[in-house]
Amino acid sequence: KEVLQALEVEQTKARFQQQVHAFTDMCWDKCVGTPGVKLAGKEETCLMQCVDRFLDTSNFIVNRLEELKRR
Amino acid sequence: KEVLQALEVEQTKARFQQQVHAFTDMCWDKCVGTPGVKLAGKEETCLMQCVDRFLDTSNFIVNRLEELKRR
Amino acid sequence: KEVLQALEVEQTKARFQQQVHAFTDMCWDKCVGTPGVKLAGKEETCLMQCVDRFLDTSNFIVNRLEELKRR
Amino acid sequence: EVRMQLAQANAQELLSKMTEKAFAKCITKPGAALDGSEKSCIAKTMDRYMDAWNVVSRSYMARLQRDQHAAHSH
Amino acid sequence: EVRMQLAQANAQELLSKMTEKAFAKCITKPGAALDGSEKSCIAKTMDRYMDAWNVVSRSYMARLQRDQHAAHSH
Amino acid sequence: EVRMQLAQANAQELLSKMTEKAFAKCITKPGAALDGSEKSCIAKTMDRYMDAWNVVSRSYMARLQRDQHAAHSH
Repeated sequence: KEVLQALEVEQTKARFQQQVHAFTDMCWDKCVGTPGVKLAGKEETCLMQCVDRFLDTSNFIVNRLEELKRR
Repeated sequence: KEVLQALEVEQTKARFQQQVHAFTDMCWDKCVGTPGVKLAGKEETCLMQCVDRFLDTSNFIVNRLEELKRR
Repeated sequence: KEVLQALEVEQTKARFQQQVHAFTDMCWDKCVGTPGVKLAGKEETCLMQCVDRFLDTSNFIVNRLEELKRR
Repeated sequence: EVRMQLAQANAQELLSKMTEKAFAKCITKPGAALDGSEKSCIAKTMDRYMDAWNVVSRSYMARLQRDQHAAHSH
Repeated sequence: EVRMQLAQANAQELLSKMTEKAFAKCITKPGAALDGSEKSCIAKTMDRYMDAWNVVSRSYMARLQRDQHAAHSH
Repeated sequence: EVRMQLAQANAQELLSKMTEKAFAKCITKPGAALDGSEKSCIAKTMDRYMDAWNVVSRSYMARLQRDQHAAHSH
């Protein structure tokens, strides 16, 4: 039983990392220009907000679909 | 036996829908600009012809490959 | 036993071809403009060097990661 | 239940494509929150994407039927 | 039969890539039918794509052999 | 060993994304060898990509925790 629990924890971690890879791929293209000696403050903010706005977009669409179905 | 037949029908539907997703993805980028309050007539025509011309392109290539092999 | 060996040979071939497909896809976009009656000399050179520089890039990254870990 | 799984997979795929297209078209510079014009753009993208899905679906179905008809008449 | 499946998978992948590249390059505005210049563009794209596949294949094979040789000589 | 496989899959994915991004950004015209400025560009792309991965990872984790907190407080 503990083995199963540990396995589930690992699967959750794997899904999280898979999402991080997908977000980094997409937000890198949206936010980072020519790579410099460190991330510019603007680039870092853009990366953080890119994740949040993507999830907002997804939530907005799910909620609106529910609403359209209910009508 | 009827179960198997029903399953095949569902698989055919699934493949059809998967193709529709792929075509919509590709033809959306080719045909639709800034989304307005409805699809413009030109956009709709473009979407319809996009599907047909893609399948024509695929058929053209298959036929020409056959021809090249026969030579 | 010989069957297994033959199978391994085929798997190696399959991986090789899969890589060739991926490289051709990527290097086509980097190297070939409007397709003419034959590949231009410049396009052919670009395709050959594209494969080599991609593998160099990959090796450079792997080596540098090892180095960063050792520090 | 096969049918329900299918319908779910289909809805999931549509959702993921719409999110991808709306985010690419509407959120050029991610800000501190979705603003009104971004939301309106997302809503329009959803509606047009679903229209496009229907147009493509009808068009593809018509093509398959034309091809089948042509095959039988030969 | 493993070999035949492989050859088929390979041909299938090549076909799908060529269709994708030719459609992207040659059909900028999908019209009522493929016209002559589109067909000629598709044919040239096919031929050049197959040339490119062969160039890449030879180049990658040569690289693998160079790398193997270098590994053995150390 | 599940954990090790995971760590390996994660490293593999990161490696493949970094190679793709660095090659796209730094090798516009593949030459006879990687030159100094290309190598420097690849190194910077790697470092920034790993920075970006960490920023995205922290940001996504914080979001999941905010959402969970919001769900519990209702």
